[in-house]
Amino acid sequence: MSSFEPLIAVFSCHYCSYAAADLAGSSRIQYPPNIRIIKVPCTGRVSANHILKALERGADGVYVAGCLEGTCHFISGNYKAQKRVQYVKALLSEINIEPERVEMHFMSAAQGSKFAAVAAEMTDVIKELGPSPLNHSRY
Amino acid sequence: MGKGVLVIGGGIAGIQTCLDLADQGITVYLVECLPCIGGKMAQLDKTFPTNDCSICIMGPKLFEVERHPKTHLLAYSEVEAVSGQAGDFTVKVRKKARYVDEEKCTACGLCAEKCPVTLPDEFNLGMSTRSAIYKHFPQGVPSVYTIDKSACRVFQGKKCNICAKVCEAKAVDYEQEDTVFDLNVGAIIVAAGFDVFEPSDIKAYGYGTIPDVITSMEFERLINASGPTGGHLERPSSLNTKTEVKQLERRIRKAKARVKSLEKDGGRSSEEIQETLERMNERLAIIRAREASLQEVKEIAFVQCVGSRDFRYNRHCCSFGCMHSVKEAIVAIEHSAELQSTIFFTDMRAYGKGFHEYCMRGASEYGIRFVRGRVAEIGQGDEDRPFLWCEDMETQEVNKHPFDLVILATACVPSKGIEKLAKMIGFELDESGFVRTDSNTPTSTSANGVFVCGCAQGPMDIPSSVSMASAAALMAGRTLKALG
Amino acid sequence: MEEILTMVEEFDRILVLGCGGCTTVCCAGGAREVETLATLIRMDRKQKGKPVETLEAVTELQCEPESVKPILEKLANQYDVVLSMACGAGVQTVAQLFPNHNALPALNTLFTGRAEEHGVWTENCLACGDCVLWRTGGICPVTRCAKSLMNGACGGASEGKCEVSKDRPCAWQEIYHALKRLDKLHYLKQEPQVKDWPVHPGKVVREDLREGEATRVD
Amino acid sequence: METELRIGVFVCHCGINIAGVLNIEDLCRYADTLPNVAMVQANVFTCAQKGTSEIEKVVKEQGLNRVVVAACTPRTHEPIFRACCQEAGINPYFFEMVNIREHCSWVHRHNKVYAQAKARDLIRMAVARASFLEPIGTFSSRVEPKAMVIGAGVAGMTCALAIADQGFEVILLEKEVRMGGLLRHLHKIAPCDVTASKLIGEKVAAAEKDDRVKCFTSARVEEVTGCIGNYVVKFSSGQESYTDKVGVIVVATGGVPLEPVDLFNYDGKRVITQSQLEARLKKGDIEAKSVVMIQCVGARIPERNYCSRICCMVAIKNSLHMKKAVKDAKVFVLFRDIQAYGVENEALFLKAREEGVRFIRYRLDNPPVVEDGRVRIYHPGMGKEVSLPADLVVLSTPIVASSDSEDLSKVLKVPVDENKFFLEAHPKLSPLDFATSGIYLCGNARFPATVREATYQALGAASRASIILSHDTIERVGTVAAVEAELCSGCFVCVKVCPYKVPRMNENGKAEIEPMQCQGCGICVAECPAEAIRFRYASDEQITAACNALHAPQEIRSEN
Repeated sequence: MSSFEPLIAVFSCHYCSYAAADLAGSSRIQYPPNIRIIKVPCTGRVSANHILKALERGADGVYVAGCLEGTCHFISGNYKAQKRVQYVKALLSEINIEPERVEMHFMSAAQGSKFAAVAAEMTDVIKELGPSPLNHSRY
Repeated sequence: MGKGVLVIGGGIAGIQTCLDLADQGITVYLVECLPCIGGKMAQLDKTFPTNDCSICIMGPKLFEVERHPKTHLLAYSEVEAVSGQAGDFTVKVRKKARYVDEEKCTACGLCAEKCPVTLPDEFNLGMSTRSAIYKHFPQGVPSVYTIDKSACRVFQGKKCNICAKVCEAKAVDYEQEDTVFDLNVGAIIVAAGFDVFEPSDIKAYGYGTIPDVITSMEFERLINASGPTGGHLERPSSLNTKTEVKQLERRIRKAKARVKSLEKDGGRSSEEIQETLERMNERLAIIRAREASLQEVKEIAFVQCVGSRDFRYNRHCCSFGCMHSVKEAIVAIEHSAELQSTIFFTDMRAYGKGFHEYCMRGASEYGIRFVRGRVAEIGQGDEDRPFLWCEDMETQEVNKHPFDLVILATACVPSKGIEKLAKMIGFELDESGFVRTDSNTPTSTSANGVFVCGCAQGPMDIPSSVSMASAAALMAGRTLKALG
Repeated sequence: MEEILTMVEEFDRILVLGCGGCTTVCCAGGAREVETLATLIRMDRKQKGKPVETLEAVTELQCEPESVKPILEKLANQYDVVLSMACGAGVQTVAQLFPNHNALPALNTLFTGRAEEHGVWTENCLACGDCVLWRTGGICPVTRCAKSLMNGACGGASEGKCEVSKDRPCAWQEIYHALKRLDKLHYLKQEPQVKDWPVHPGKVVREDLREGEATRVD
Repeated sequence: METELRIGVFVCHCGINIAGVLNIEDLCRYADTLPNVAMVQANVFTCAQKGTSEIEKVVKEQGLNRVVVAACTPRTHEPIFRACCQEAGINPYFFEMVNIREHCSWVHRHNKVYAQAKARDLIRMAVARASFLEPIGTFSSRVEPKAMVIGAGVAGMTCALAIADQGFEVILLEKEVRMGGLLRHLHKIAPCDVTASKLIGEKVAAAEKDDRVKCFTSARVEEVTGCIGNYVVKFSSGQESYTDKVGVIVVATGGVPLEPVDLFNYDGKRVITQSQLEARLKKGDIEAKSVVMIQCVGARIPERNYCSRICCMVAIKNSLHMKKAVKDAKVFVLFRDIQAYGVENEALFLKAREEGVRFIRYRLDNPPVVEDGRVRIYHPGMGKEVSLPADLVVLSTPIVASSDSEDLSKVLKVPVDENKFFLEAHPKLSPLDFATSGIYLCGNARFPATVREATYQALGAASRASIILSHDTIERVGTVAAVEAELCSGCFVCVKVCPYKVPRMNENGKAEIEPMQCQGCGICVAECPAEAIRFRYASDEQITAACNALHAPQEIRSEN
């Protein structure tokens, strides 16, 4: 299965993690091309259904990248997102899908290298877990 | 309130005061002598203490100045004469000819590619070259090309016209003339900024003779993505070696081609060309060897107060030198992790918001070494790497420190055009050559209806310039209301 | 979740029916939760290689037949089973109205609760049918006292906390403080009262509201 | 409502930044196959004038009603393309940008095959999202031509007088019983040696005389609601309390010198602070022969990690006055780094040394020791410890945020930094604005500042405020959430969950969101159990469409 290239959906907030992705870009920090960024005004905008929908439509992993604790442009959006990610992890384990497929990450607009590191780390984690059980049909 | 306000100088101060006035519904004429607005801040790579990329945070403002309905951007223009008094000034402005029609030019850059002339690029402080038809800097506003009359072959009587032929938009027009016109304004704001002190006067520092001793502005261009090396940090000496290799290779190719053509048509005497060819090849081999032995920049030194706090040159402090060097040290280490930066300073002046914490982080996270002491002399050691003599005032030892690169934090001196402006408009300068103001009315000059903001009034950092620019906008608006 | 999955195992076309009333207010059965449940079921079945078709709808009030009828009729033959995310009353309304489709409960209805804060609901009323809150300073001993004593504390509390668990305040001590605050302490001195527990299942009839003529009461 | 969807996709070379890694023609061919795409075009620099005018021309010619640009980061370039769509005659929010530079070509240079596949996915997701874009208009509301300035120190008063001069009414609040702030206690102001009380006296008189400025002393702000253009402020002055509507608010609450409790055994008699020295200089009863000043007392230390900017200059000024007040007095200044920045300050620093003030450097890890009648310090020049005679020891303490700055920050819902100074929108380019529009700041409330800096910051804040006040209406973009009444079951979730407390329950039990106040974060939209809140800027349909387009069914992921 070494040729398995996971598809990972990322919910990035406009003010912090999207800016961190830009900084990773402008500093030319290379990271695996498995992530697909969906921009939202704030990670607080991401609901449990969005994460589930992404998994159902073919993502092998999903992570929500919000601002560092206490620096969210909208004060508490990132905490809300963290809670919803925990809720989705609980739901996933109930239908025996590995909860590690969904993760919450925090980074500031200045942490380009952290954005790249998280992208690489998540790619490895999902590679470890193999394709999502929902996508068996494709392999 | 029909009349508008004239703003002289298109740096960050000029831009902010222009936008504040325009947003209040007042017509503003912004005059900038260079082809594009942006001033010194546009030449910076990053800004302290947030490490934002300078042109990224400034870009939107440049666009706004050009697009705002109430602003008239007069780039590549100069103020020639000013008459009248507060509430009713008549200003003669000369808009220098760009020999390119600003409406038609789409800044596609084809002309610059094809132009045969190459000369040092002022924006990159001479470390890279540009052509006779050029754009001041990639993100510059107005985004149009300009022909440098002194360098263009057409104006030296030669038949060239390549750029006119290549230009799809037919924007090039050699017959264009300077236009001179009068503006009637109610108030004037001087935002002429500052100049960087020319450190070659200080013989002891060897600037100009030792290639690896550069000013902090030059370093900003070296690490900038749109700079001469595309952001890759290299010692100027290795840069020169590389360009020398390229030039030699080009000359050798040309010589070989001539030798071939000579042999082809009847083998006339090509011996002396043969000799120059051998000599050039030997020279090339030597330089290639030197190029191979060049290594990456490992040790950088920052020398503070170069030409400032110094009786022989400028008594005043440049206000931002310390912070500028700490930022450059941090950005350099971000470029290549194993790099070591050392700052030689007298007083670490980190007095602004977040500044001290920024320096502490520089020391703890980035391992910047701070040595308190005035650098006495800079010389060239083995493999012509620069070294500097300095007395460490903490330990009283005087010793020699070798470095790969030495960066001089040069003084902030009044811009050269300020005397001319002062005579023309009639405001006084203080003994250091900056615009004289009173601390109760910090933006009012001695001339009624004429205001000042930014470094034209004295060395200051960007937040102070921006705040003072808004203040000057208010005072100008008030003059218009009262007298305009 | 396990329970629900086994419940709907044999069905291929499921209507997940939310309710816009109480279960939406307590974030258990609104349009969002319907979508979540439907997605989870689809994902689970897809894993098991038995894909399923899900329909999602929300009634205004599932305990009110008039609000349920139009929706179910509109989707008449597009589903084999109704998985209702209403309270028990809602599920039974659907079951009665449409006997040939079984109505499966997606939620375990716990209690009529009170929202202490966003996301925290506590049981405060057991619908015991004989309210004593007027004499207990607004604190219900039936639900808040572990033994539902009606006439005073059992004495097992320590530092104001019930012997049952540390973080549960003793209802009667709270009632004492409340009455002291309202200076109605004399209520405690009244002779003990017996609770008139109602007969379940209760039924309430308001003749004045019902259709048809009024039954003559002479 | 809308005729058939016609999406235009513009793929940018961005010189070699994108084209160097990605095959632009392949992206264009692929984009052409996507649903609802009417036209695809590539150009070398989409953001240059040539690119935008090209988009305008094509949108008009081909009758496009959605635009997707695949280029660089929307954070800097979205406004440019939005304006271009507006000029082309379509709603600026019928525009979707996908970043194939910073998020693709620049970071996946080494495996071009996957970078190309990723770019195709990103474009497909953008086109899918574009099909669900909704028009967003702007709405305007009236601006109350009145300002409120909180704090009547030199900054607050200068700002209030400046705004009044522009012709607007000003409400000036001062916490203390009398106006004037710190300057009331100071003796002289460097560098032009104006007596502080005269300077501030003039301003107080002007403020009281100017009928456009309404001054309230011992005042406190109780509650602030509303938003830019019409803030409703409840404040009390003494016993009475008032409610008033203002268009803008300026925070000029200043700061206070730190009381150096148990530092260098401070006793307020023989070991005093600079402000106490100024009070004595003002009264003229000073006769200490030998004075030792100590800088950075309680500043530039881990707990208070900032330099308070002005205490060096205050010390230098006072040392000069000491020299004048007491004949051949000996004055020592023990410093770590003298912050005499700029032209005037450096000149004054020079003058002090010429007058014989002795400056001795000390290190943080080896501070001077204050004893009875003398101060012991390690003198780096001499390499040994010296003891200086000290009839008087003066401690230069930093300006710290006033104690109630945190409460005011809660009332105004504006942030403070770790040292409790108010946090401006951008430290470099908008130092006088708050992130919340319509509220401005100046003077020590932002960060310690000299009188000259406080003055031009105050004038600057007045200018920023006049921008709003000079227009009688203000435009707001409609990227906000809105409740659909018929779906709402009145469950109060949005009211509880909104970080800005914007949603309200209206009289018929349905939630309502005031468009002017909503910040557009979308937290309530994702929390509402009835999914009753519409958010045109990032609607559920758009996000779901992006998820659906994550992976194209017919394209097998593992081809490499």
